[in-house]
Amino acid sequence: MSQIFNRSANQIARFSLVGGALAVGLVAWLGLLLMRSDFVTGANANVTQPVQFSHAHHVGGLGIDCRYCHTTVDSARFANIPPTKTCMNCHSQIWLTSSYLEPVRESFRTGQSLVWNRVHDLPDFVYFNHSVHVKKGVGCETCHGRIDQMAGIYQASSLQMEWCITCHRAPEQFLRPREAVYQMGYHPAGDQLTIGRDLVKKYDVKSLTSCSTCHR
Amino acid sequence: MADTLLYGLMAEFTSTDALVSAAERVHQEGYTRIDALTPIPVHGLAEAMGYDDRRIQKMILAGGLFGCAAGLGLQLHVNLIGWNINIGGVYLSGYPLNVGGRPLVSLPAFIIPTFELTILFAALTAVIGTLALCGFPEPYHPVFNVKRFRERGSTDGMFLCVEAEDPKFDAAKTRDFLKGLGARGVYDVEP
Amino acid sequence: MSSPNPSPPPTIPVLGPGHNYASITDKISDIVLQFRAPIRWFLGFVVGFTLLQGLLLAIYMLLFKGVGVWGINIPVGWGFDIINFVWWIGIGHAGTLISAILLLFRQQWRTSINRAAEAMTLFAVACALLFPIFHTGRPWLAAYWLLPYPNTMGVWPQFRSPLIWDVFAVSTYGTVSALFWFTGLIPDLATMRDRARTRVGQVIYGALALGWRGSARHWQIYETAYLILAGLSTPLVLSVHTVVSFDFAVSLLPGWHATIFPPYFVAGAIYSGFAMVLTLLIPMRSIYGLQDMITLRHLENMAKIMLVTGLIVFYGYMMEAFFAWYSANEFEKYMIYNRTTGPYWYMYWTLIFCNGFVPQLLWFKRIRLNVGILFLISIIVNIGMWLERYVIIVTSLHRDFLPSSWGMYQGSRYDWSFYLGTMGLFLTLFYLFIRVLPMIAMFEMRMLLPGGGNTPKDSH
Amino acid sequence: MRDIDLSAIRARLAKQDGTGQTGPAFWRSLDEVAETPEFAAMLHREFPEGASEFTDPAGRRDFLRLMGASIALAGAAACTRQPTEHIVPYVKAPEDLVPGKPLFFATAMPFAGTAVPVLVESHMGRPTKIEPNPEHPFTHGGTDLFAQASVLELYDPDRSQTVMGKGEIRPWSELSLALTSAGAGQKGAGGGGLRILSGAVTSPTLAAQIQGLLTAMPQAKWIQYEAIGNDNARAGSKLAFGDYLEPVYRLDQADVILSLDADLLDAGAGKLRYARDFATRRQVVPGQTAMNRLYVAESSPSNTGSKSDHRLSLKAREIPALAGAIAAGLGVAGAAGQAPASATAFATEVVKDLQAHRGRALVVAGERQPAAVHALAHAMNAALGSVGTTVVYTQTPQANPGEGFAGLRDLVNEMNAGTVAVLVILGANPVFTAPSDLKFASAMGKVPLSVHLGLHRDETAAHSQWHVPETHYLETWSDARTGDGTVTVCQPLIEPMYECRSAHELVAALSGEIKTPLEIVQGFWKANWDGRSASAGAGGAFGKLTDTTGVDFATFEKFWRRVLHDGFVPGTAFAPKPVALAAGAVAAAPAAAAVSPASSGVVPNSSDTSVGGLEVTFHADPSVYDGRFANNGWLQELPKPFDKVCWDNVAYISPRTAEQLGVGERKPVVYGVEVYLANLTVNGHTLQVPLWIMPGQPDGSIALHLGYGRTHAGRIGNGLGYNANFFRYSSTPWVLQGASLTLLDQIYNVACTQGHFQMENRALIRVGTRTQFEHDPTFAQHMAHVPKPDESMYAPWKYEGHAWGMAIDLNSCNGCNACVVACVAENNIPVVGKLQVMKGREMHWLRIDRYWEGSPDAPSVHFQPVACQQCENAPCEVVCPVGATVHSDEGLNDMVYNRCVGTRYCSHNCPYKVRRFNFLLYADWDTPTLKMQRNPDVTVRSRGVMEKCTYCVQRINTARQQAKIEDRKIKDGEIVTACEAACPTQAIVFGDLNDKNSRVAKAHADPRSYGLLAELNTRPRTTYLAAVRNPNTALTPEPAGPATGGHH
Repeated sequence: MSQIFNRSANQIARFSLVGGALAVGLVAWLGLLLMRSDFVTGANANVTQPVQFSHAHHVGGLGIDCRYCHTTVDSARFANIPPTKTCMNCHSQIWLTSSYLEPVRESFRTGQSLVWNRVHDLPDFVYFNHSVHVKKGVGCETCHGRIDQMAGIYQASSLQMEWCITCHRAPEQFLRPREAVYQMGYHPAGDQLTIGRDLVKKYDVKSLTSCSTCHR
Repeated sequence: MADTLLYGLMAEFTSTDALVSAAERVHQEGYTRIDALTPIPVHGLAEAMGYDDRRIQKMILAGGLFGCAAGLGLQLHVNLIGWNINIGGVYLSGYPLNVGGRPLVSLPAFIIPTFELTILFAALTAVIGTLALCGFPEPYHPVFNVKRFRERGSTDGMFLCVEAEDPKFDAAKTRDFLKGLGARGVYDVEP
Repeated sequence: MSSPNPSPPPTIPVLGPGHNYASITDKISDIVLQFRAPIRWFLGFVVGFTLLQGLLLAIYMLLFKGVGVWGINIPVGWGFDIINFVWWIGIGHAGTLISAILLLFRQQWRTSINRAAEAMTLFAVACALLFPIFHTGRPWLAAYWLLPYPNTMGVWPQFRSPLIWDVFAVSTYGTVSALFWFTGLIPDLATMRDRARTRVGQVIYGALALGWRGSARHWQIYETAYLILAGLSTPLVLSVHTVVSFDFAVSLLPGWHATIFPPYFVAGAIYSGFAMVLTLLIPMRSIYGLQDMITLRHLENMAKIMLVTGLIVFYGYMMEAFFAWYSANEFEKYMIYNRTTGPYWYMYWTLIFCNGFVPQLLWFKRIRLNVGILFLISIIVNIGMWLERYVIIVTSLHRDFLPSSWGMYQGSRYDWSFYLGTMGLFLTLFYLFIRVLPMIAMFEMRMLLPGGGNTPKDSH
Repeated sequence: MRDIDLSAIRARLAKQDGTGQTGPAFWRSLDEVAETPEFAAMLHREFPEGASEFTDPAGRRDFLRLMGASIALAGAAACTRQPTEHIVPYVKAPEDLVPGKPLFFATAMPFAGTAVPVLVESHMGRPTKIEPNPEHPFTHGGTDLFAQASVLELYDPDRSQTVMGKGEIRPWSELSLALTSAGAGQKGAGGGGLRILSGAVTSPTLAAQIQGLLTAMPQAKWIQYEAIGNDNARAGSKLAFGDYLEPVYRLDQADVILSLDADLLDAGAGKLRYARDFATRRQVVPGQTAMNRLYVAESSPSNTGSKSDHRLSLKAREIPALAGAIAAGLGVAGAAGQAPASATAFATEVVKDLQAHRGRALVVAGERQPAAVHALAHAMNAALGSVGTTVVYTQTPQANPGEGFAGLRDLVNEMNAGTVAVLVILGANPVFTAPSDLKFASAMGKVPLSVHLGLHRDETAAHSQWHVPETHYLETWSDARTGDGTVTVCQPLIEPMYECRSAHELVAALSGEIKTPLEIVQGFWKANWDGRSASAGAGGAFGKLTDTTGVDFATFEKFWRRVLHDGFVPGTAFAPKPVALAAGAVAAAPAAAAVSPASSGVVPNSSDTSVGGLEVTFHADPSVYDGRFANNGWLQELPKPFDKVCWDNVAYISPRTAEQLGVGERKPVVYGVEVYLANLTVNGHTLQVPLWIMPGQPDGSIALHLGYGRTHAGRIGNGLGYNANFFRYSSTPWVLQGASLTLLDQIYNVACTQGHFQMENRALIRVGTRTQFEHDPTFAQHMAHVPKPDESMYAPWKYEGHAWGMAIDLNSCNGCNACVVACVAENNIPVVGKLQVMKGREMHWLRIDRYWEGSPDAPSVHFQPVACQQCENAPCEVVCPVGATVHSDEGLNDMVYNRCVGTRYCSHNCPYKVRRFNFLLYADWDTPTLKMQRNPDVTVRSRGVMEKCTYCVQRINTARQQAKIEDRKIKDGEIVTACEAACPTQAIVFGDLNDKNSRVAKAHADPRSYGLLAELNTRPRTTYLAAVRNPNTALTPEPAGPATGGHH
């Protein structure tokens, strides 16, 4: 053959052209999924803590109410992480010798705070207020998942804006009666939507989607 | 059919006019698998061989209309769809917002992106469509096997090619016939 | 403009005598295929490449320190960035106009200049595109937040903003220009493929030529598509600078908020575009001895177009002043008063000199046919058009509604190195272009020859 | 969200797979995996918290600073994870501290012989913001700019941190030992060699302590010196009444007020109360005619002058004559004087007007005037029967009142004589502030033992053997008196950040006691709270104290808690003293008035304005006062009310004087404003000063501002401006004669935020006269055509629920700048520095525009606070390509920093130019103490982001959330924006326009209400109430035309 290309060139050329176009589309779609994937959001990733505190044991097992430790969840923006004192209320009586708890006892002895790793970490420019959500009937479980089944703690939701917005736009899909807010494994007595709509009226829930609702 | 060693025969002519008349004759002769190859567009040449392809216009029109719809649709969607839409884990809602007290659907403002997308898609269709209709990319083609064509084909050579696939094709007869049309030379085209 | 009738006995031919298909093809393709670049080419390239380094430095400073390295402030938040953006976009327009509009008008004289002009368009748009990205405070975000895609915030671009219109208009313009340019190149690429001496050249040109072999059926499709592309480009090119002018016209700032901006900007764009074409081609034709292909006829016609568009622009200046007076609006009135007599008065009056008075010389045929003076005028017009944007942006911003917030502006050294840097980018690209691609459309030149199908009904 | 090289990431992950190792179980961000340099850079630059969290002890316990990373990740948050953060809970949580909720504590800022009662907002133990104390019986709320800025002073990284002895770091114990032994040593000599120098002290406790010391050592002396004190007023009251007395004015009672060079509304102990009372008498409603009238004759433009109905600019030395003339006109026995030619009409009309309002008229003299003029003023008030109605006389809030300059002069003489063995300086900085003729520094060299207590290691510290870091008032216990004498017990908000001591401790150490401030202060009140105390010191014996309702406090515990909670000790205001003019007081006056207070030089007659023979007057700097705030970035960057200059002090000369000097109009240039330098020469001393042409400055008079030219202020304050103390004489600290100016051919660039001062015939600030108002209350609304809502092509948006709005009363605003500093403090607004301000990049969300009206020689000046107007048809929003600024459901013009990409287009389309842009990384991410000051409810903006006023949306949200938790609606007045709270005149009102009974809705309905540039159909949510002046028609015939919009 004395011409520049041989027969196969045609197939190669056409395939590379079409294939290239398809590849670009595929990568774009993967990118969209990647942005929402757990390793970007950090969801469902176990967070190691100085003390391997088990919510499964304390909440699921012993049935301690959320508010026993997270005291300000219904009164302030911040749900509060309990001071060492709170742990010692019980653990000055029980599991006195457990090596697990040595960091706690040490903290109490030395007055040096325990240093926990943050699990639910919103960006600085997002201003979230626990108390209002609790007041309006958003269950702990709705965002934090089945804490009562978490031996090790992890973030149950993506915490991305689109995730927040889903509820802010349609609260009726998620609301529960105030008395059930701290309940784990809650099941609506009946159709969630009808119950939700009633609660929206009852609690005067505004679906706020203004930017300054969360960003200042 | 007759000679499988041959893709076809190629005759070279000296002027566009000669080429056009030759093409007409070949066409009238009943040849169907013929093609003329010129370094410049010669009007009436394709018609002379009975080719009249008008698909590209329609494709471009369709592309333009699609762009128009996509552009306007996107803007309306973004400014109106205030509820949750989630497709394959990707969130596709819009976000209606009060922007400077303007209405959600500010059509005058939306005209421009709509217009631009119309043009964009029409233009893309034009080019992609052309490639598709011409069967490009096609870097290999038997005609390039003809040395004379490689040398002059894109400079000043006027060629007429009759393919062996043509039912009326017969190596000897067709060669004589082409010679008879005043071809400057006739060459075998290897497959 | 010269008459639509294609073949009047032209005083000067659009193609020198004594040419045939082969000679045209040789002359143009040899510029690329014979590997001896003239020394003057190297000089030009070195200049461009050096300036390009300034651009890189400016971008580095910008990314690591912030837009504060520029001279901008409040109230003058846009300076060289947007001035240069508008200037470059404007320059781009001539290319599309020549290749598309003159094609529709069947102007033969476009043939020998459209390829270079389109290349110029592409490179000008490339330079222009730098600014919408880098003028922002956070380019790493602006780069894609300006595009509509389903992000995790669930928010979208704000389609009422002229800046978003810009994004759509300019990117469309860039894409379509590139497509148009490439389509026009295909037959010539085939020629290059067949004439390339080296294997590498053959393969590269061959791949780009997509296997073009001049089949009559392909020509048929090709020409229809090309003509429609031209038809699409024409409204597009007019829309682009209209949209750019909306950046200003849509706002409520005195000196920006004006209804004449679209036509006045489009005319200005073509005006500056043709000036730039002259600035590039006049040296080019002498470097490569193309006087017989880019003839005085071409230069004169371009000069005529500059004269016409220049007059429109000048009319625009006068209208701005008239509106200010006629509106009886104190803010508008002060705006024009401040432009003509304020701290930046010299900018305004230099602009009037460059764009108002100098082009009047083009009324005289002797000047239109004097290559030297023409070159000089084209430079002056380029400067004038840059000043026009400076006046519109800076002098309108620096004194607006509340005297308490008035300020002053002056470009910093990084403004300058960014600006000159884009010129470097432009030159570099252009000089590379003429080294690797035929700067004149060969197959269209062939058609200027008798027997090349050069008759009214198929000026193609 | 920054570009991420996905291919590189896949490569790395693939590599990990390839090597078989699983790699990190979780990785924080794509950047981390990609190992982009940006990521590394960001870790260091953008997340200082991440790294420095635990190296910063003060921050360890602070939840809030742990609540996130940096706005630099604005976009990234959606697709990039931040580095792991830590939560450090308490070991034992303190009671009533709710994480994430601020606490407020009442205290007071002691300041130059008075105190500003305040509430301090505290986030997790960090005082972050100063708020007024509305319950306070004297001020009723309102703060000044110094109080607002004092919180930054607390966190000033340049504060002195360790005890220094002879230039080396020493332990406190060593110093206290030295003090105790010195005290003991002095006891023998009866304290003959002991001298205590302090600023004006109002603290009863400290006074009692020092008194105790003095009774123990009769020969010891205590000198109180304020560079900007009120010696002349003191001397005047002594002249008039034979005793040091404090006049307390009742401006709410006064119909006609004459100010003789007194900046009544913006200076002195009573300014907050006076400004408030004055404003209440300017509230005009149709039909109501109880509007007061203010005459001002002053030697340089002042905020008080800006509110006057008739302003006369006179040289300081001409005012005594005017005073004499008026007094004579009022029939004050023995008063005489010939008013200057330019002032005769003024004098006669003022006399008429004052007499027409006997008992409701008031004459006030300013500190710059000699004692005789003060005496005259007292005499005039007496003659007008105003004593007891518009003015009462009480004892001075300052303990042991004296005359500071005289005292200081004696002290220096003693020091030079070598009779001073121990000099203890409590918080004062005499080496810088003392008049230059005293040469205080060299005198200090002759003192064997000198101890300096101060916030900074300032000029005085540099010249004393010992220096002790002083506790900031937010760090320690103390007490202080406001202008009317009411005592506030000051409580600490935070542990001392460094090895600091308070004056109480130092004095205690002198008398050999080692006590904590709490023991000392509480001890004093234990002894005094129920009047049982015999040892009622110079702090003034307090009778039996009862609470505001007159009920006894059962126990000291109850008293103490109540007092700390309320922020004042009820019933401690001074009772008015009956006064009688001393014989001969006034007889002496005209003589004193006739003799101008010139120290030297031939004084030409008052019409002489040759470049020689000029008058020099000294003034407190509006921003840095006497220099004590020189290292406060907020105050340095604060544009001064009249020249709008920051980071500098300039010398005012009148336009006519400028012409004679041949000084051209100062012109705005790219870098700030170009002014001429000139050599100012007085008595052979020469100094270079930048000349500033100040309309309303008397011809032939130069106004210099103190407080600049610091050399030991700190990184911010050093080397700015010129030091006016250079010219000051302890004999004539306020006015000098015989100065001469020689123009230099040198240009100096000044940072000035408002280079242009004409209104260009635009109806921006709208002013009318009282007659115009009564003729047409809506005059302001006719000054521009405002399109009706239904003239728009689009249907206007409906705002159900709340619709936030604001109204600013230009009649009340006197341009005091308190609101500007409050805004800076509340919203984490960065300081950008002189160069950036010169480039036009200041960041203030709220600015006060200043325009002149009338002829440059006798202009009137107008102030207009301008922040984001929250337009309903916001032009800025429409042009933002990413929707970073959009409207909220309640009509706020939201600014979403994390969405902003920084095109700056919004700023261009904002006719008010209230948007500010972070051209560079202005926010300080590194200095730990500055981070402690930040308001955790407001995002700290990063580079490349636009920002602006949001009506303090963080406060709106907090209130809304609280209301929701309590299942109620938001009450009117529950949300108070930072500027509104700080304003002493209640000029700013914020609230819900949909609530027809709200104050703001009423204000918008006021006939004076107009929207700035509303003719552009922006429909601003902020409206202005036009100013109404009350001129005396005999002096200014009514303008025939409509009210002015600042025309001419």
